[in-house]
Amino acid sequence: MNDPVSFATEFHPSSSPIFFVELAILTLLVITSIAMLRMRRLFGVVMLSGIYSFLSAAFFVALDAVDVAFTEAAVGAGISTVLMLSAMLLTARREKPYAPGHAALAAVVCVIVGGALIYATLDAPPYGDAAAPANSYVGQAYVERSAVEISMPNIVTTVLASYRGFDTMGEVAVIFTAGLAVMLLLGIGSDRGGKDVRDVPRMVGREEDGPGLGEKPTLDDGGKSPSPKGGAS
Amino acid sequence: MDNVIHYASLFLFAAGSFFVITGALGLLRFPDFYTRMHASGVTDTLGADLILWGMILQADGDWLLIAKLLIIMLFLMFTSPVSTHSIAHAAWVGGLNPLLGKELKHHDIAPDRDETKAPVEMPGGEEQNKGGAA
Amino acid sequence: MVKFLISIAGRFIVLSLALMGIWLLLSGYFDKTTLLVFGIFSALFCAWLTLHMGILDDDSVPLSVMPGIFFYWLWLFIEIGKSNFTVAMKVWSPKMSLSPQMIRVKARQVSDSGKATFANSITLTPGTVSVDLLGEDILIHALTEDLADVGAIEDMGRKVCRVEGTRHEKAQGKAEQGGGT
Amino acid sequence: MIMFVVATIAVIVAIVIALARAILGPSLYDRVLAGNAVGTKTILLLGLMGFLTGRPEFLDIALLYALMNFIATIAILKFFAYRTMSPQMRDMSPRLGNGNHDGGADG
Repeated sequence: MNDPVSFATEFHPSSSPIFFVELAILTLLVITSIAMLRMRRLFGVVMLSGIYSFLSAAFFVALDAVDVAFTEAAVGAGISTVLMLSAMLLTARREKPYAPGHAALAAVVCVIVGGALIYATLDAPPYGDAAAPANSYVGQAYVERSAVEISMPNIVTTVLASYRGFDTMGEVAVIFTAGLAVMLLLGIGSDRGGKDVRDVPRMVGREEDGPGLGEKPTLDDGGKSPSPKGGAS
Repeated sequence: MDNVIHYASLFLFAAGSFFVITGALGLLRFPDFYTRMHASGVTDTLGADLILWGMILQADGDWLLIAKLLIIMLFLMFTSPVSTHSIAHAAWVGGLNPLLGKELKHHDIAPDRDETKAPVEMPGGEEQNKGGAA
Repeated sequence: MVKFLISIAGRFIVLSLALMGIWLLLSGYFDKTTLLVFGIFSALFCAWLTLHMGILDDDSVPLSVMPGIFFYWLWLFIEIGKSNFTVAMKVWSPKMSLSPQMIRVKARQVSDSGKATFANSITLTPGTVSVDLLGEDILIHALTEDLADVGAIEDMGRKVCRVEGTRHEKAQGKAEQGGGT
Repeated sequence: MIMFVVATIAVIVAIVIALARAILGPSLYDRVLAGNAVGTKTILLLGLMGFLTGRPEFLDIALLYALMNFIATIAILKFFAYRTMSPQMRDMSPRLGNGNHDGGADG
């Protein structure tokens, strides 16, 4: 932190255009998340969270973390949108009104955790510091030796697939199992699964907490729904 | 020659920026979903293409880069109409009625669905009163 | 030569080569033997999968429309530019004199990919979006009355038919029959 | 450099406007449209950012974005058109929704 050469300013002078891009994206992220918080319609929230992951992946690219951005784009914008929509098929389309007491508690928890995280970043080495632990010990060895030892041009690939090969294999096995389990639970690709999904929610009829597919066909619910979001706005 | 390329890409970037902003503004200004769809098409086609062409001119003959930009352009060319069509189609079969004619009147022409079957919530409306709050 | 190219084996070879080319372009490594072998393997594997799934037909590897479609795209680019100006003017004009229309146009293309090309071309030109395709009818939402020009859209349809016509001769006749409407 | 800056500003402004449309709604389809538009503009933004930082090799990720944007949009609309992610539920046609979905003259 007290390094005389501040790498952060060297890499990211605040006059550089990319700095303003980062600032703009961060502002948009804040706006999006506030909008997500205020929205009661779950579909809108899913849509906004898709937008949120697109923007945050762009932010990762601005921070030179391209591999993280790849993951965020594929998982955040692609898969998780689909998964959340699938989940919405089974549950309600609208958020339940929350009790104010819980909100206060949640706010306290958020403030404490957020404060702790911000406090933790104070100890982190400045952005792009060559003397930071991440860049000096094992990391440096990977950078120096992977080209010779593995002869693959991409260092991330060599670390994941070779140096940490067993680790990765375990991860892949876990994720594969989880994916299989999700497919079994959702019944994707089976005839029965689809029918079950439709039949169960039909038993329930209430509008706010009833599952989406089981909602009563109230015709004039359109513009003037007396739903929880009225109270929130 | 370098100058020509420079000014050409400057022009392409300016024009592309103009069309991107135009598309976004149309998305905000136009009165209903179906008309907004057209505005979004302006960004997807001309705006994106002009900016991508500008980038190609700026790529300094790095042909791998040019190839990637061309692939992105081609991909947008193929996917954007498909996404636009499927949004429009979903809205149409979901019963969202367009505003038609000079007076922008509602026309109840969207296909009827069997209302007794599989009731779901309204695809449209609902958050009419939400606009002011957000 | 042409006959071979539109046979299954020809499609398989062309698809593998195309996939390999895309692999090379996106990776940008030409001298790493290991990577090249993996690339060739994955290209061949994907081509085999296509064959195995039974979708290695003329819709997925549309070789028969190949020369013509590029000229069509060139023409389409110009059309897109023109109609973009119309829509952009509508956006910036303070009064926004819109008069949206829903119109129906006949899609006389024979193949599914031909119909899709036509419908996508309609959507790509701003101001018109294909909303629904029922049998041979394409339902189009147009932004203004000027843009809802059935004649111009059917002209586009005839162009698609012509591109497609290299393999479906009867598309020509069909297109000319309905040309007057 | 200046042209990249101009184009980047334009794209960011466009994202802001599209985000406003996504928040305002009013119908679900407007949100999907806005989300799709934000996706397209993010692709452009990524390309521009690559040129701004002088490392345009990162265009790969813009390519991936184009793919993801398309897939996400199609998945969402499949959800609306058929109310399901699996084709077996296709016969459950959704009820005609018919609220007041015009957004007013200037949204």
